[in-house]
Amino acid sequence: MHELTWGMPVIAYLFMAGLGAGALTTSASVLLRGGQSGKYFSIARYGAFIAPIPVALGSALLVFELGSFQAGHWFRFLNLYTVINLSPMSIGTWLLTIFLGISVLYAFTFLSKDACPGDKQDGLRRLAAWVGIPLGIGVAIYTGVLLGAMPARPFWNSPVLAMLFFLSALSTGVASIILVRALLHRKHASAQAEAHYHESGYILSATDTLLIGLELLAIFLFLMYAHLTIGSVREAATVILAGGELSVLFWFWVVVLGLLVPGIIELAILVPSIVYHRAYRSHRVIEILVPVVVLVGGFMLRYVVVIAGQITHPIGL
Amino acid sequence: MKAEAVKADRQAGISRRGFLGLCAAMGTGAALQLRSFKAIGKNNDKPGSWSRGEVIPSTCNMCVNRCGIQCHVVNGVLEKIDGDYHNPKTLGGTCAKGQAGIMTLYDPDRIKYPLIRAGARGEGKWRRASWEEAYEYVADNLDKIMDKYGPEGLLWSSSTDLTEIFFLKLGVFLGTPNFARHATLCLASRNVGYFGTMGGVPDSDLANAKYIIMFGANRLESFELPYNRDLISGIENGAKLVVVDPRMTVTAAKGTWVPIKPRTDMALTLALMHVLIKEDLYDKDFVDKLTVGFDALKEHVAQYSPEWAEKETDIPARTIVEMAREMAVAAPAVVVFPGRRSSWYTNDTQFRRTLPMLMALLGAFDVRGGNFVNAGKVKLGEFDWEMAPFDVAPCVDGFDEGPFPLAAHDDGGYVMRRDAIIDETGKYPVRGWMIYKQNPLAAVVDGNRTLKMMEKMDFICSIDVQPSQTAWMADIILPETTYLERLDPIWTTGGKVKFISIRQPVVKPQGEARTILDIIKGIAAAMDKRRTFDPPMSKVFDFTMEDYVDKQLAPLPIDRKTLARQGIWMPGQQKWKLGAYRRGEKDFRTPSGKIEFVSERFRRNGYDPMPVYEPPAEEAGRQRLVTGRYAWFTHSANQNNRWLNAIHPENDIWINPDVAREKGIKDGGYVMVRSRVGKVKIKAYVTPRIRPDTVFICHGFGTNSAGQTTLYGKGGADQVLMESKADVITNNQALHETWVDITKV
Amino acid sequence: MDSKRLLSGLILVAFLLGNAGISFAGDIKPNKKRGQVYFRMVCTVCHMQQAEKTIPPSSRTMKQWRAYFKADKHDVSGTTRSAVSYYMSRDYRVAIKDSNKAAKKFLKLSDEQINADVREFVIKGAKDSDTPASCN
Amino acid sequence: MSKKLKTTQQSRRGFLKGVGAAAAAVGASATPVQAVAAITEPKKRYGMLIDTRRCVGCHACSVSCRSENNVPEGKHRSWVEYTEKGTFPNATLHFLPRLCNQCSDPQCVSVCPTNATHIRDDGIITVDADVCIGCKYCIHACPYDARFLNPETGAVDKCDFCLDRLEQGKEPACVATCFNRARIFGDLNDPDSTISRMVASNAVSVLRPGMGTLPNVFYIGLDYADEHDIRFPRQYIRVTTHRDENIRR
Repeated sequence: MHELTWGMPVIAYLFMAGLGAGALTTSASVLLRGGQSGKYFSIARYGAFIAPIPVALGSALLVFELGSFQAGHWFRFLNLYTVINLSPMSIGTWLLTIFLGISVLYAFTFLSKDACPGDKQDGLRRLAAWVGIPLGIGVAIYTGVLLGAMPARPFWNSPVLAMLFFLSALSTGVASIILVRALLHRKHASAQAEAHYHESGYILSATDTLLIGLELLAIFLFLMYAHLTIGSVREAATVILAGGELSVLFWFWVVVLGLLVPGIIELAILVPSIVYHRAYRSHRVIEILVPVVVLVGGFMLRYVVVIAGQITHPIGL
Repeated sequence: MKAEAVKADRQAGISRRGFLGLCAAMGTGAALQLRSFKAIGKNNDKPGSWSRGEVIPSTCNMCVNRCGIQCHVVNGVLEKIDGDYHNPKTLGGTCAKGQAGIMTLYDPDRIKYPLIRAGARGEGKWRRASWEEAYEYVADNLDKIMDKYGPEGLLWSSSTDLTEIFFLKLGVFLGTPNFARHATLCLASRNVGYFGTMGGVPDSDLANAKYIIMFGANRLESFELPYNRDLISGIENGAKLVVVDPRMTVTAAKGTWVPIKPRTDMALTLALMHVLIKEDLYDKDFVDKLTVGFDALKEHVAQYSPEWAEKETDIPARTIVEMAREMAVAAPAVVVFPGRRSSWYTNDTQFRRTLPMLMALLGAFDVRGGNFVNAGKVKLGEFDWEMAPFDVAPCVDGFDEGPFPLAAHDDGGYVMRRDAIIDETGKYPVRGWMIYKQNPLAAVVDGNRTLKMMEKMDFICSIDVQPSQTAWMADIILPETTYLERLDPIWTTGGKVKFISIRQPVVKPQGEARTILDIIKGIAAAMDKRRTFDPPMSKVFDFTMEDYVDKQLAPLPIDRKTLARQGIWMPGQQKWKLGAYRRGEKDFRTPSGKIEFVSERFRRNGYDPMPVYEPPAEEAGRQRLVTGRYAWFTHSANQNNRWLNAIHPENDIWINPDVAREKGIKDGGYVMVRSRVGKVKIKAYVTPRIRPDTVFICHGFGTNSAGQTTLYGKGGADQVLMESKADVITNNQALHETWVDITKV
Repeated sequence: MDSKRLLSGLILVAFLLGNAGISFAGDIKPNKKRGQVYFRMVCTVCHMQQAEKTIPPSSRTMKQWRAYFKADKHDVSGTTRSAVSYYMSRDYRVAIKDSNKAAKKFLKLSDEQINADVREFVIKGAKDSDTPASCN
Repeated sequence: MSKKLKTTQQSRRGFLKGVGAAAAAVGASATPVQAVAAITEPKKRYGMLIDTRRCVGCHACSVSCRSENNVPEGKHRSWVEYTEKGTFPNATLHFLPRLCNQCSDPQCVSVCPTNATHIRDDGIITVDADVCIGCKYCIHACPYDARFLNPETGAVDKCDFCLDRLEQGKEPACVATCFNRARIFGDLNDPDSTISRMVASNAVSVLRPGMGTLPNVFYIGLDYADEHDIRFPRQYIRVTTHRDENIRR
């Protein structure tokens, strides 16, 4: 058995990097696809401010977790920048570094209080957004590739994992925007601003619901493949199936609490809008509760996956 | 040439790294290309850090077999021990224990200064003393006891080793008759059994044998390297190894395991002889020429049929017959392995007698692939000791006078002696105990009773390197040097090859540890101040170890310095070949000069002249406790060695799965093991490698010494459970005569 | 022929009686340990030096040793003193006392005592005894 | 397995011979020294053959390795696993000495983000402790649990066939100390070496061939069971790794 060489810092990092990448991707997409109109600009702004913080924190955690750092070689992690190779971690390092730069730049463009579409930062902002989207996607996906690249880890060794992490990253990114937005929301004086708020809330909720659905699909595919195949992967998957060590964590925390509960709640609120074309209105409590649950679910997903990968092994000699 | 290449390569590596940095700046496009560079690899792998300074040959002492080692010392620190390639025993290898010698040397638990007890016995409160104070303390106490009870009020315990002689001589010169040595804790019954039948214990040509039968001998876990290597080679060369043992040891795993019911081994050997004789498979020529009493044996074993043995031993009659036939086919290249630690059952000596008998029937002696008498040793010079007083009192228990006429009386016997001391049934009281290189508290059956004997003692002195169980209960601990810090007497040995080897200091002693000779000198000088001896004690020990070694080497064409340089020396001519007994050039050291199926010596002393089988007592619902060791532990000596302890930090009790299921015991769960004399809490190891009626505990755990920080609090002690039973002919303690109850905790 | 045999027989009987007389004369209690020390320190050492061969007690049977002591013939070849008892005598001990610690130590003991001690030791250590003894 | 290896060897050597002169010129820009060295001296590929029939599970190798390489307590470069199977009285016990397999296609190397882990010319995979950042990625990538983080250096550590000894012409510590001669060490590219002859003349196998790592540590007499199989026993199986107990489930 391996020791659990990747512990909480790594799990937290995977979650936070995904969150940040998701937030930036969402923000930039919203900005480029409609933020210009001003309606969704605030969403883009929230996302832009959120994005660099968890990524920077997560990266710092990662550095603290490094063996060299713990042994007192504080700056040895800079060796990462002397090399570039096909190791997912090397790619990830560069991606992350550039991402951090871009996301800070991107956030900077939103910094002034009266930032609005078409101000003098607009060109830079749009450029950063264009660069930020692929970077965000890259950072979100690479965390899955990082784990999925190794046959020695049958639980991780699945292409679906990268997709799952990507979807979860976007989902948690969106959720973080919803949460921050709901927390910082003050009741608008004008009815139009209030309507704008709810309209943009609809976009976020709809996106989140869609992502949750896709996540469920990815999990289904992940388990399906694991179950249909034979050998190491199948045996490894049993840790999250009924009776496995992590089954409760996985099914309750990740699937039910992190996906089904928020999915159903959001769906329940969305259905009137979609089917009857009623104006979307969400309650503030729900706008806080749902993203919190999604974030918890996203964290637990990383937790279960990272732990499961480390306690399972290829079978046979 | 090579160094240059490495250097150039390193430079290449550095320049390449600069190159890589450049590429990094160029972006990911270069990544694919760079992958191919990685395969070339860097070479800055600290070349040459394996320049292990000085290499000093010496002799290992992690167990008693004294392999040749080479010690790599850098700046006075021992960095690595390798096997000595020139030593015929090791041929460059050592076992795990030999490798871990460094950790015994640098053990943080080692005693580095003389310690005098400050609290109650066993409380663990010590105060550091100077050596002068320690010598005075020891001498004071010895003097007091000798005043009150005479020198016979002292008990002198030690185990066989090169330096034991100095410790023994101190006892001899003080005039105590009470020695308790290693033999009756180990192999006395085998020695006497073999001696009574063929005048000595033969060696075994395992490498060339076709059939090897071992009764409980666990050669692959209790090492003597040449045997180990030969046995494995023998198996590779096609020998069939049959191991008769109630548990599946590593040795049994490498051969055919015959899970015999404990204490019925004699039934098996008798039945094998029965088949050999009945089916006319024995070696008639050998039996005619070199044995006596065959007709009596034939008549005697007629009653022991395989069918009868099946009931006794649990081995199918068919298997017994097959074993006998296979042996007969392989004969004379059959090794009937004598075994070593034969402290098993109360009938052990008689059982051991059947082994050379079986061997004789197969004609498997003095022949390639069979048993043989080894090359003998290199003759060393004798040290010229002063004359010791000879008019000493008889032993406290009368061991040398009657009860065990066939035993080696100089070695004494623990079980009987302990009873005499505790119950005051001896001829006189014994109140002082000097212990060197022995751990009686762990080594002797019924540890609680040994503790009782300690309570009787006014004074206990332990000379040890670590706070062993016994040292922990002593009044004073004198720190001895380990084998890596001292010069020892020359050791001489003979297997197929005879040679001598030297044990010399490779590093400076840790702390204030002193060699045993220095310690003895100190005590002797302090004794001289208190009493008059003839000759004075300090005169007796007025020499250095170098003098002693020089005396030993005097008749040999080699001096100490040369030997120290080369580690071993062997005579150019190894006069040894097989066949001397068969050609009648040599006699067996028995009264008849032959292998004796019927022993007059035994008859004369009231024992059965031929081994007579008695069925063992049964205790339904209980298990018989057997003990033994793992390959990386020596007795109770190095369980506290951190490297060795790491392999197996806690011992456990082997329980058959059926028994475990019945008693609701889970693998890895704790159980309480109770015998008539003690109880032990220990982890369960549920395994099919042991008989349902037997449990096994690895010896040497469950220490009471908190000074052994690595070991303390781990595992359970087997000796606490064992009842005080001993072999009836030699008083060799019987370790496997205890029945235990196991319950889930 | 007959007379010769008779003569040797008579001598033998005489020796027997003589030895017995000596043995039983002073009610000597043989000390095996002392015998062992003397044997090893005196007999063995000399044998090793002179003949480079040891004479372990276990090389003969008890009967042979008894006969040997009775015969009191040390050496048939005639290079050394012929009587076994000489080597246990005080004269001999005095002769070697400077070079031999055992001889010096046991200087005061009677010839008969040492003789009995050694005899006891070799017989107890003979080949067919219970505990055959070697030289060292 | 061995067949496949042989073809790769031949092709490599053929390549070296054929392109030799050209390589000296072309390859000079990147690594002139190595290219020349490779041509003048045939490339070595060190490997080990472990004859489990001769192994008695005595742990001499484990302790020798610990002593030679200052392996921290609780970590293992080399260890021995006991595999126990069957029911009384038909039980068996097998021994499996383990170490880094020095794979020809190692994933630990391909996942290393700093190139601290690399394959040397002689096929030995080493970790450059000054470069390694201790990210532990390679620990996960290794299918053989052969790597660990050395808390003293902060770098990942593993068996390197006792490189320091090799450079002084000595066998690795585990090989030297194995008194039963269960381990054979040598150059797999030299057809006359003991190991090449043994590999050619015995039924050998490698650990986890399905991982595609092409190990250079070969075994004779491997048993199929492994510690991770315990969860799905078709019969009684117990594997004792003799590694730290607290990391075992």
